[in-house]
Amino acid sequence: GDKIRIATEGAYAPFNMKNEQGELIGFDVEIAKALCAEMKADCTIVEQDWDGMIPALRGKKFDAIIASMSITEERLRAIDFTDPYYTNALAFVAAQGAEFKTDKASLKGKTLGAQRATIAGQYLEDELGDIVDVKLYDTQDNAYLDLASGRLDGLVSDKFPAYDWMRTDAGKSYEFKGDEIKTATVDKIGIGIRKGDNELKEKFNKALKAIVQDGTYGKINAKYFPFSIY
Amino acid sequence: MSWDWDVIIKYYPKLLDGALLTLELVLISGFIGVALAVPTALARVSPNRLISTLPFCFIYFFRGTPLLIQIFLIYYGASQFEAIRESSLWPILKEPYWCAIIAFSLNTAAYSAELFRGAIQAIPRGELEAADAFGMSWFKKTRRIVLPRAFGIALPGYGNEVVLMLKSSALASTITLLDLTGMARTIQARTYTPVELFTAAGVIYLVMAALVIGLFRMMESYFNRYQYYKPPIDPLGVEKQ
Amino acid sequence: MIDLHGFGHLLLAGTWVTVKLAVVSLIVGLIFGLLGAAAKLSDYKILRGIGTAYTTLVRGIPELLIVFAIYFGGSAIVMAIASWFGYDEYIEINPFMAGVTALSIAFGAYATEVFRMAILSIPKGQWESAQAMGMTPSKTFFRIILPQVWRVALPGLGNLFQVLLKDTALVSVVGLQDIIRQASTAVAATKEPFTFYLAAACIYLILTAIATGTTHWFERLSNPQARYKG
Amino acid sequence: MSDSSIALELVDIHKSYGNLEVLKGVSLQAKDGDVISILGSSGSGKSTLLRCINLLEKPASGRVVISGEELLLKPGKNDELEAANRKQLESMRSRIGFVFQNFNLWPHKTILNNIIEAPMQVLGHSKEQAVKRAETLLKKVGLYEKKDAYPGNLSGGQQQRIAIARALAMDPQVLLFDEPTSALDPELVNEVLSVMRELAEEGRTMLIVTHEMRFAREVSSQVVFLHQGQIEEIGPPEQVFDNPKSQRVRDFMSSHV
Amino acid sequence: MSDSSIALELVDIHKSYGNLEVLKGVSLQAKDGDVISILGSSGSGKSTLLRCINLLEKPASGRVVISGEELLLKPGKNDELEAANRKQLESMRSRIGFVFQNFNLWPHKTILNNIIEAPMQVLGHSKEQAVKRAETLLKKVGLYEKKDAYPGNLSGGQQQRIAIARALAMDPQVLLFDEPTSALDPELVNEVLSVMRELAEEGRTMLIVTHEMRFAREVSSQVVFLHQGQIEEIGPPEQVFDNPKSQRVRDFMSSHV
Ligand SMILES: Nc1ncnc2c1ncn2[C@@H]1O[C@H](COP(=O)(O)OP(=O)(O)OP(=O)(O)O)[C@@H](O)[C@H]1O
Ligand SMILES: Nc1ncnc2c1ncn2[C@@H]1O[C@H](COP(=O)(O)OP(=O)(O)OP(=O)(O)O)[C@@H](O)[C@H]1O
Ligand SMILES: [Mg+2]
Ligand SMILES: [Mg+2]
Repeated sequence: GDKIRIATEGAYAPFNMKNEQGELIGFDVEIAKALCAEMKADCTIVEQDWDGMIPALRGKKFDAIIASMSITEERLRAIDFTDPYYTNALAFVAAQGAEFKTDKASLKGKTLGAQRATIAGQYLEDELGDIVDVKLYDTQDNAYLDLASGRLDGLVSDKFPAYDWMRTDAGKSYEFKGDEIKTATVDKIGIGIRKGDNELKEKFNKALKAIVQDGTYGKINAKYFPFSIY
Repeated sequence: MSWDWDVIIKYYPKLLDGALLTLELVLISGFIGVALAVPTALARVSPNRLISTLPFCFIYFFRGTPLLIQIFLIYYGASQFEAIRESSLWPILKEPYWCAIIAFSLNTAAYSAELFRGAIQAIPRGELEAADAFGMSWFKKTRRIVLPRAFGIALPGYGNEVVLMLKSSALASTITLLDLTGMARTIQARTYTPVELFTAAGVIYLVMAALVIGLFRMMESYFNRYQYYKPPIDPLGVEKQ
Repeated sequence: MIDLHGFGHLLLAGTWVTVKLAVVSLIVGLIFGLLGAAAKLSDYKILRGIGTAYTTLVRGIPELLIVFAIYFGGSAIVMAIASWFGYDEYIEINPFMAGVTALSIAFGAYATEVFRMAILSIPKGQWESAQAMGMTPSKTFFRIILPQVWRVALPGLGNLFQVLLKDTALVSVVGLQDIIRQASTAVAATKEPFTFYLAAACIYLILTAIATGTTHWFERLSNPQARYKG
Repeated sequence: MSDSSIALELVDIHKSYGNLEVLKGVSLQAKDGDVISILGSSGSGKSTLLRCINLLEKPASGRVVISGEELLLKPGKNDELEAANRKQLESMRSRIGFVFQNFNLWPHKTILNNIIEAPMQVLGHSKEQAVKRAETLLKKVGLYEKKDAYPGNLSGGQQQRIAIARALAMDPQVLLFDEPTSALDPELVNEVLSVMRELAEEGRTMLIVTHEMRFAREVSSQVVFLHQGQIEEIGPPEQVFDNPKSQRVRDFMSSHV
Repeated sequence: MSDSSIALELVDIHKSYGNLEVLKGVSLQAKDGDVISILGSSGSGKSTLLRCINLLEKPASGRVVISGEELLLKPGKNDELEAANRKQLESMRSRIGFVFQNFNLWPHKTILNNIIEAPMQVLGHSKEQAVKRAETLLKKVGLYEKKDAYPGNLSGGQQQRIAIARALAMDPQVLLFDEPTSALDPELVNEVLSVMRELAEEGRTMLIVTHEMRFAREVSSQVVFLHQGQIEEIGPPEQVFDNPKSQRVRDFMSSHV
């Protein structure tokens, strides 16, 4: 079949990460493999640092990004996306048993954190910026650490990676608070494609539909989350 | 992609705020760093093993590990311990600002101490013997002969260190500080104009670095003027007639 | 000791990448540094101008930018040329070469300053006595001046090498997996930042021990008269 | 030269560099107002002896007494003696002027600053006082107009005169000169000679390493001849120059017509 | 001294440091086998003159001719002349030996390596050849046993002898000595003197800056007296020493009894 090179970051558990052998694993990777199987394409999955991701795609170092990349206006100016392959949701996270209500009145005066340059970070700044002390972190992991250090009362985070974190030792004494957060724009995750590469984009879209329909997607989803993220 | 000037114009004041914090961090830690580096370097060149070992370890450790990890351990690491969170140091260690100052100061102190050590050892022995022969105390000799002379030798290397520190101060953004880099990142997350903002920030960094480099050039030509001396307009020639 | 969850060998692989990059860039960078210092100390205004522009510009802009410019800029140029001849595939610039180029350009700019001062600190009589015997300027430099320059320059160069060792992390954006990159992917997978950052710090300390030992040995070598006994 | 108390006494100084034994027990006494010339062939240990007096070199054994005060020594590294009391060493050194064979001026300071440095820092003189004295001395050595130059801008003889002025600025009781006229022309040698006579008349004690026999003969009250790390001959100039007992000294003197 | 072609000719050399005019037109001729002593008070420009000959200082104007070959000069920066042809300058320099007033030995090389460096690098001698010659010279100056020491380990006089040996190792046709005996004792001065006589007999030309009148008188065929940047008097030693025309020279000589 065709040769397709797909890049992922390898540092965003449980979507893409590395195992002890240095192999790329995770939800994104399994989806990528399923898509390739569906397309009967000959795929290689390569690792690429996040900062160089878009330039390298444009520079033809690889042909597609499957790295839990949100479809944003800004990125659409540089690259194209396929249809979304999952949808993100936001949630509050705080220590189990902590006094933490998610209505605005109770949040007032608290220190909340989020990862910079994410939907969560924007939500915090836009919706709660006036009433809480906002701290933005380079990585989600650093935000977790500061939650543990007590500098933060809670954080707003992508729900799925937080769910994964809560299953580790470090995160086991934390929980979601309140309901999923409703944001103005829905955070859709798609496959990044070079602009103008419409043929590949269509192939991916067709394959995506197919694996959702034949249940492959559902099986992969169930391996990681007990709820649907599509 | 089109170039968006409006973003730069609109957010320039904020970027400058960030630049100000960057400068503040560099200046304060620069001063603390030198204040620590001088005694460290002097202790390091001591012939006495007991005195020279501790500074050696200090220099070794802080030069040997990445600043990123140092900041990380001071800010996130220390706070993982109950004992520290309960201690009287917590009000300081709690603040990202002070954690950045501590990490930068110790880091630059180690690098500068190594430079000063080299410079001190490069002073010709005879010049030090001359000071000894006059009965200058160790302290006077150090203050009047060793340090000024070593300073002249170390200046360009120290200029490097300040420029490097200016740039590595961007790591402050990893502990939530809104320095120039932190500010640029935060703004671009909102405006989707990374190229414009990082270029603008880059230009500010370049200007700051150029200022530092220029300042060091001036200091060099002042402190090392003995290498460039040309005799003055001969006042005696006039007198003689 | 610390449990690396089987990621130890990845850290070692990262170490090898870091060491290779650092050592090769050091050698090339030293050459740049010597050339830069020669230019800055030259009698010719143009050369001095070039030297000053090199050190000011390269020291002024972030190293990451240099890496980007060389890698993506370089491959864009190569591909533009290739597509002119009708070849449209991705042409990869060897990431290692790109990394070495970028790091040595940066290292050279800093080394220029160190060399310049060290050269200035050699008494004028040392040049004169060589020239008075009819030695060519280059023989004078390499046989008489340079051996004495090391002693003054080594502490400064040692510092720069330490910085270089850590700057290899910048090269992860072009797909090279250095120590820090490996450590952070391990952190992402295991959620144990302290374990891996401490491990990385230990590796750096070992490398530093080797580097410090080498510098000290070299410093002693360049000051032979201290060793002479009767 | 009124009273004749002992200004400087060296007892059995030994010194080695590695396996090379340079001084093999040198003893010497100088009274107030004494001018002792030290002669000897190149490499015989003259500079080393001078440097041992103010402990710029650490002797292997021996004693140094200045104006009745003994320099306190204790065993240090490599079987060498070192000062037991830093303060005492510093205070003694401040009373001993030293002119180095290779001058050792501070290249980063102007000529004037080279001279006022030690009086201000060690003796605590005020700046005006130090500058005034420095300017007098600069005029005396004929280099007043070079006061703002740096050592690198001076000729050899000019540097040597600055080195002498720098030592004199400390107004020391004991002066050690290591070939103070090697770079000077005969006229200047005469001037240095007359300065030294003045100093001797003020009762100061001087040890002078020199190769200029005429100079040694005219200025010294005693002449010492060093040979193979020991004093081969010592005596008033007339004796050592004109009527030496030792064969070695006789050979040496005969080479100087 | 068989033939008397002109080995070295200086024509109207001018040199200033900033506004200080050090040489105000010095002209001089030396034939093969000539030994010219240059006298003058400290700071009169003797070193500067010597350094102008092989362009260590760049003169403001003037011509230098060595064995009939003129050193090609072109105007450079600051109104100074510079070499028009680097290769020519280097080849000329390799034929001119120079002994510096402050020696300028290379501190990172052993004594032996200091001496063999230039013959190997400039003249292309083999190592054995260079070492053999160096060892002969070291024995001649009495420092063979120091051949593995470093300059920092030597006494002043020893360093000076190495500097002389280093210059001789190049076997140059013209030799410029800047106070070559300032740090030497009378015995060694005599030895240097006899070495110079040998060299003169081989037909080599020497310019010697010196303060030792006896030395100048014994070795020179011509004596030059520099004063305020000009030649005040020139002539055979008998004339300049015993019967100088100039009052200045008479004063100078009278200070040397
Ligand atoms: N680099 C310099 N910059 C400025 N002035 C200088 C420099 N070198 C020498 N001079 C001045 O030029 C004059 C002549 O110096 P030069 O070294 O030629 O004297 P000299 O005759 O060799 O004296 P001496 O016998 O003391 O060695 C002196 O007044 C000196 O101060
Ligand atoms: N740092 C050193 N290391 C080893 N040997 C040394 C050192 N300094 C001096 N020497 C040796 O010690 C001996 C005495 O040296 P010193 O400088 O005292 O001689 P000097 O009598 O002053 O001679 P000169 O008249 O040539 O100055 C010499 O043989 C010299 O080579
Ligand atoms: Mg001596
Ligand atoms: Mg001179």
